[in-house]
Amino acid sequence: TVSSNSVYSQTNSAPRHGGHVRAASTTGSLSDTLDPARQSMATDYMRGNMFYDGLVTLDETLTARPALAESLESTDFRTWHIRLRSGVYFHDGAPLTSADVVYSILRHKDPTVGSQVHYQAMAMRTIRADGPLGVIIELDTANITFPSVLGLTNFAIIREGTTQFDKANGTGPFTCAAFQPGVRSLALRNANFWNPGGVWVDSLELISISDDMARHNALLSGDVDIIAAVDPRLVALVRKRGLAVMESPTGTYTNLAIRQDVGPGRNADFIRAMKLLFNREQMRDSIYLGYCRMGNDQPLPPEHRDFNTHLPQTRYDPEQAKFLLSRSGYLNQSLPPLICSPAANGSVEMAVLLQNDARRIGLQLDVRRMPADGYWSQSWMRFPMGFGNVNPRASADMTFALSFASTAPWNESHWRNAQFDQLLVLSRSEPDEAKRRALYDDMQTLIHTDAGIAIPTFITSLDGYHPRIRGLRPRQGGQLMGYNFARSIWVDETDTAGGQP
Amino acid sequence: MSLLHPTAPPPLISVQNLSLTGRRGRGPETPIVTNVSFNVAEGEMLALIGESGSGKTSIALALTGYARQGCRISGGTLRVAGHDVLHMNARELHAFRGMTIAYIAQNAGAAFNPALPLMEQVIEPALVHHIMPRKEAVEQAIALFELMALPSPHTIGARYPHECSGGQLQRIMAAMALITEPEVVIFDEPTTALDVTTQIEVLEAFRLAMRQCGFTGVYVTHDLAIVAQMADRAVVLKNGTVQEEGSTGQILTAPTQAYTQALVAASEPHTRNHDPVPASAPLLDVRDILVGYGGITPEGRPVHTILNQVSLPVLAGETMGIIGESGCGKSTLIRAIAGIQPWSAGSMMFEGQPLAADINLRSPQQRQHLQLVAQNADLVLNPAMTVQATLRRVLTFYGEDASDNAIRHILDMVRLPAALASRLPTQLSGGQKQRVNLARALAARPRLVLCDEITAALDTVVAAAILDLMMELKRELSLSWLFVTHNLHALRSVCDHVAVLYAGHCVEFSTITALQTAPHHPYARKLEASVPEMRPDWLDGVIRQHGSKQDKAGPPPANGCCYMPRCPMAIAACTHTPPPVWQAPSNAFIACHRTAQELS
Amino acid sequence: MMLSRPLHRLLPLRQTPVLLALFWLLLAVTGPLIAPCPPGEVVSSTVFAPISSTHLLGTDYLGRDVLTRLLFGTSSTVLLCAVATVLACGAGTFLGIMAALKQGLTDTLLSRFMDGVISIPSLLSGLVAVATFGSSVPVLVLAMACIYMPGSYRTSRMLALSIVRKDFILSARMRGEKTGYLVLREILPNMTGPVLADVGLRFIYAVRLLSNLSFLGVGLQPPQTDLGSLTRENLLGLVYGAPAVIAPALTIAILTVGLNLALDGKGQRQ
Amino acid sequence: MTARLGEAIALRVGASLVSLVFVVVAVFFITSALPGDVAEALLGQAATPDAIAALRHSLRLDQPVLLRFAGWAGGLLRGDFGTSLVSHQPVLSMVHDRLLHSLLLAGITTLFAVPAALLLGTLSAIFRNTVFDRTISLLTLCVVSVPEFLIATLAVLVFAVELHLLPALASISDIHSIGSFLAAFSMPVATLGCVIVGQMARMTRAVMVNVLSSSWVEMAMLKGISPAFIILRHVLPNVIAPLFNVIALSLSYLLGGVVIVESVFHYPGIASLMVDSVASRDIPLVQTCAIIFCAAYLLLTTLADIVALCSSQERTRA
Ligand SMILES: Nc1ncnc2c1ncn2[C@@H]1O[C@H](COP(=O)(O)OP(=O)(O)OP(=O)(O)O)[C@@H](O)[C@H]1O
Ligand SMILES: Nc1ncnc2c1ncn2[C@@H]1O[C@H](COP(=O)(O)OP(=O)(O)OP(=O)(O)O)[C@@H](O)[C@H]1O
Ligand SMILES: [Mg+2]
Ligand SMILES: [Mg+2]
Repeated sequence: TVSSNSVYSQTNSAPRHGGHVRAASTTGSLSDTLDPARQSMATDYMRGNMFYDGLVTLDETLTARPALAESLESTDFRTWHIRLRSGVYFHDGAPLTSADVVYSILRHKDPTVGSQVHYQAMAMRTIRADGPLGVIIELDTANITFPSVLGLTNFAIIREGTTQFDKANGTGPFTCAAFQPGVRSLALRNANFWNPGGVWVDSLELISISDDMARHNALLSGDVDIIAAVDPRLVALVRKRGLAVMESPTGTYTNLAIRQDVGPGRNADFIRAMKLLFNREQMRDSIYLGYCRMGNDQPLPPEHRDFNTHLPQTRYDPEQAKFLLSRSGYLNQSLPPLICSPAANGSVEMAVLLQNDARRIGLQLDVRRMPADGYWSQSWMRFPMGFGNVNPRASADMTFALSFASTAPWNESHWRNAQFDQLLVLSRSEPDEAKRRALYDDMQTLIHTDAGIAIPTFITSLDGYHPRIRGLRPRQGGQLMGYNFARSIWVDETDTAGGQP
Repeated sequence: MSLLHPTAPPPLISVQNLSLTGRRGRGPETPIVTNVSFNVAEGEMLALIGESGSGKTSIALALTGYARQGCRISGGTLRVAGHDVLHMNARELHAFRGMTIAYIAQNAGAAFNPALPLMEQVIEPALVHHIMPRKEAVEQAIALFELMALPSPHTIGARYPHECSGGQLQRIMAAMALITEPEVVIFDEPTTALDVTTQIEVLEAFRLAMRQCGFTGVYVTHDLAIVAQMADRAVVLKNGTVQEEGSTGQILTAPTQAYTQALVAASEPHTRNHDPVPASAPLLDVRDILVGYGGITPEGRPVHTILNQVSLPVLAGETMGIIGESGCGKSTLIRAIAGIQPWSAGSMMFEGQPLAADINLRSPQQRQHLQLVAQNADLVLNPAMTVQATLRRVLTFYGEDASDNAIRHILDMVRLPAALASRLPTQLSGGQKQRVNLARALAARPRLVLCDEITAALDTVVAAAILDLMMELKRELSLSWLFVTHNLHALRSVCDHVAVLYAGHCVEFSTITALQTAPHHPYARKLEASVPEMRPDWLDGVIRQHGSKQDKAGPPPANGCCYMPRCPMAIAACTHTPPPVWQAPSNAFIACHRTAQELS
Repeated sequence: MMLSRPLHRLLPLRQTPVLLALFWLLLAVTGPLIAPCPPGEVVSSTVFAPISSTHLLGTDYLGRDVLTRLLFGTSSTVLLCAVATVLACGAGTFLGIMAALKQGLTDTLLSRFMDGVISIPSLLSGLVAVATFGSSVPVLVLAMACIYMPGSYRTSRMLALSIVRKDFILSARMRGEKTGYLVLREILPNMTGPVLADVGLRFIYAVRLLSNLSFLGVGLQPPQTDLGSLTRENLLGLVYGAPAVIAPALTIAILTVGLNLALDGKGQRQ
Repeated sequence: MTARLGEAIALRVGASLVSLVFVVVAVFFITSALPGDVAEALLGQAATPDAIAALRHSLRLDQPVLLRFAGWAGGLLRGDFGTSLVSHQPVLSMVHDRLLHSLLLAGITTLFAVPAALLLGTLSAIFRNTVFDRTISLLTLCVVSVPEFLIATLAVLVFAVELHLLPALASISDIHSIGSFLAAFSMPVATLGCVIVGQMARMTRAVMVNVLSSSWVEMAMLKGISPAFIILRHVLPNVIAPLFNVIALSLSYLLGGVVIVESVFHYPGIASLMVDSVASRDIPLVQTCAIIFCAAYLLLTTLADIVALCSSQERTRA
């Protein structure tokens, strides 16, 4: 269903400097922050990417590419030697040194900072400077995919000693001219940016409009040039009005997690039956109107380079589900409620469809919709059956390590599988690409068959923009070029069509 | 204005076949007035007489081209001073009203805007019709205030409506009507709510104004004695139709229609109370009661004393009358007895038991045996409850039989048809409401009924019927009544004993027979003289006798006789010594410094 | 008249507001029974489908039958909001009249308390109630009732203040009537008009609050739904003029406006 | 007499302060009772038990509720509203701009809505039970009953998306001229107006009908005074107090009740700040917003009551 991207991004003319762009993302609140450690929302990531750089950056296929780091090297995949780019300056004029990097990464280990990547940082045993432009990071265990970890937006590099974040002081392509949490941020092009081909527009205003209709209206009326998350239902309309929609196949998924340590999830038949009860085609067509890819109950999307192509697709099979349910004895039992929330994109709709399909085979499911705020801390992973929503991770390894390893903090189904854990350890020090892929295939198979996770679809991210905005390309990392659109876009002032295709 | 005919001048007001209809809420239209025709010649005063609800006010309003909310002028022609009232547009009507025709409303207290000073309202007609500049209008108003014998005419205009008495407001309203020198003035029962002494002052003021300004008038009233004083001709209305029309003399002395005859007959004073009351221990004994408003001074007296050392014994089976001018404290006394007005000194006994000042501390039996019938039946009946619901509640509350039959019986007692039982108060006439009110008191099977001016707002026929009823019930149920009024006729016809109140003091207490014979307290004499009579020359006589402008009284002396400032017979002692109470040969008790001979 | 009392008792049934309320109640009870499809069923692959013979009101944003959803939504909106409004206005009116009647300390304390409650934003109170006691229909109804009670209290207290001074209340008090009787039988019938108008307005607010709560995720649980949420979840359909958004909005309007007009009429007649 | 009035006003104001204290205490414990706290909200999906515990400790959330309340209330008495737990900025400075924006929006709306409502209400009271009255009544009811997000969205669709007359967003930062000011505010003000005018007009009508049927209005008409003059000169002084009450009730809604309008038009007001702060469990901020709403409400109603006291005082002056 992934149709060709809009013609506008394909017109190939050379990027030009200049122009003011206004972009609207979805979420925005008081907790918007300029502190890279605490960024957790799409808007935060986009803003962070405007002002800060990481040591590495992830490209369209989530491959780590050097950024502030010129090179990352390791022989045992435990001790990593990082060489920093020289001639990089912070917005306040100070040069980038290894002390800044050490400070930036060590911060995440301090729990009072409230870092989103505290867990990942704890896996780094030591971080120390090695000369003014050298940094050595020693990990607890070997990890061949460690560079992708550093590609996480949260690991952006800040000036040593920064504790106040009312202004952003990074090395990024834009300087921060204004920042009002929950309202807007204004970025001006950084004239001293180290990468001359890395930024084009003069200024960029980022606002967040959480009301769906209002965000679309802002684009349609020309109040903003770019919006994130076009609703599938409005794609046709947006295109009809001469605006473009970019489709990015991302690994974002909304999943049902059935806990395997309590309740019906202890029964494998029950889990299997629930997976079979997902009418994936229908979910694809009615929730996402085709703007998604079918999921196969394992966390890697079809276009992922480590995707297991041999696994048979789970399909909607109510008869088999009914059989399994009656065999497990849960068909006529009262089940724990199905927890969902607007916080987990599409979960309420999925729950409703699942409930209806369950009703048809005589299974009574209670759907309990939770408020969006507090969902992740209060409901997620706390109930026997509940929906979650996972953004694409930087690598397959990270996905497995954070969400499926027995000790993983976000092991939603509380799945314990020794074989899987062993495969994970093996894969982390396997330098051979092909062998590692084989290990990954096995791990995906284990998740597909054993874990209490049903992943019906991978969501295609849709972003709308005015055709005079050029340079947008889909990336697997997330909406609006993996939240990093600010560096690529440029304004084609010659396009005066103003919405007329 | 109109062509003057050499022989018969055309009437200034000409009403032909006037019909008015009204509609309550979403109900059907019902006729209020049908086919009314009459003429008024220039300079003439026409009286509209009739029972309450017969459409007098509606006709009067129609003369100004106005119909109340929900009402409509449905037919006929109206010509007033050359204007075709029913065919004027809004602008012409505004110019017509207040300028050519002025209206003096029935209830002056409600007809003034409470938020504006009186002077503003009085000169308003002159200003909106651009008759004179503001300064001149104020001067004119002050002149009219003087004409109306208002106290301190130069400053009274700065007061707000609530700062003036009803009689004063009525006169100020007249000034407001006259300020534009209109050709026609309509008086809608201007003195009904006033006591007799004030009534004389107001009537006198009207007289003067009529002489000076020479307008044509329509005078609405149900008091025939006043008609005799004020009007040249009269129209009698009943149920919205004209019963009779003629000169005042003819209507009052030789009425041809049955209804008019009844009206005239009912206004003749006659005694209803025939049987003397056997002497017994008093049923209610009020002793030295002291009532006031406001806080309590350090000496333990209220700031504003209303009732001062009043004592009243009410015997079982008798009717005790209380008379006095407006504001003398009649209602306050009744309220104190009823237990809703605390008193600061004195005591009361009822049926041999002490009566607590607070109704909540009284025994249920005392509450049941002492019933109040208040002055304004409109306010005392719950507008949302039907007659039978009201009565049934009283019956069930006191544990009596509350069947339909019992209710019918009680309605029968007050001579109301049983069909009325399911009506709401708004669907009843004034007289009917007052009877329901009475019925409610009777439903409690009381021993003593307190009546606060229950006939004041009723026309003579209905009032007479209520008085008859009271006496009948007194005989049948051996009830006692405490009857408050300012109508001396009514008092004479029903009471056994009479107390005359003035400014919170009981100035005279006598039997009804003693009331017929001298001597009397000067105030009682004045009251007597103020009761209007049917003689056409009565008013002139009274004015001549008293001299005009009576309301010049200053405040009463702190320690002397309360009536001193107005007393024509005051002596030096009156200013500093409280008057002694002595018993006259007629057995009346009188509080005065003068002797019996001097007062005779 | 007196003899035909049983008939008389049936008389209120002929009044427009009662008839209207009965109609909506009937619809509320039978709606889910006559709905053409199950409420969660996806019946079409087109979302925001226009009116057609198979789907009388088209389909919603997931391709479900709008008529079905509308019948279910009307049912719960009418029932929940009616109960909440009746509770709120019942308690508020009673307390308001009582405060006016008793005056003094009772009045002051009650009024200040109600002022405090009223000034806490209603969404916050709703959130908290549901978060603390869990999301169930009784909790929702009670929360809505508590949120709207102070408003009703204020209105009825103001109305009652002028009535309690009237002489007929005095005469009932002189008889020694209890507070309950005074409030319910003597005072209340004299302010039915304005009180009913107030009830109508509060009903509108309740409908609105219910949809806002649903939007925040603390309202009715799927597949139950209410009219406000139906409008909101299909809002995107507005650009296509889809019946999915117009139908519930219209239903709200017809429901609340009709009821209010009828109640107004009732008030005017008094 | 004025001393008595002063006493009554002082009593009324004191009573309002009591309500305010009640609300402050209630809101604190209400928000504390909400499941989750700011630490969990901050960490979101990334929360691990030890990270939460450490963050909680650093924000002093592990202290007992009463202690925290005492600390916060103590600061309040010293005029310190505290620091936001989320942004670590003084709450007052965070609220300041948002409050000004909200007041601006509320002010402009008041400027248009109150006269419109009074006019509509008065006209339908004058022409009561006519076709005009019924039409106004129907219209106001419709406007009140249609959810405001629908009205706002429809307005945006028509005026911004289709006609390109007005901007879809009311962004404060884009306002540079009178023209852009008018353009930015017209739709939010109109939407808010729809919500409050309907109700205000209905209540105004009720108040007016009451006064217009009094006999002194009838008398004024019989004096030949034109209806407009009667309304202005005679009726207005008598309805000031109840009308003020009507207006106060509606205006208090303009601060706290406009979340939807703020979010549809992306207008940075205080209502959305409050909702946000509840979502992130930023208790000092929630508290401050609640105090502001409550104070605004109490201020308005107390003012209304004082107006009523004064005007009734005028009438009972003897
Ligand atoms: N809107 C209305 N619809 C129907 N009948 C009405 C309406 N308004 C008044 N009436 C009736 O019209 C009749 C005439 O009223 P009007 O006030 O003219 O009487 P009145 O003779 O002045 O009585 P009163 O002596 O009590 O002043 C009364 O019976 C009254 O009940
Ligand atoms: N609540 C009150 N506070 C202060 N003064 C009052 C109050 N009620 C009545 N008064 C005054 O007490 C006096 C006596 O009033 P009361 O009602 O007893 O007079 P009344 O003799 O019944 O007069 P009317 O014939 O007008 O009914 C009047 O001067 C009145 O102004
Ligand atoms: Mg009359
Ligand atoms: Mg009296």
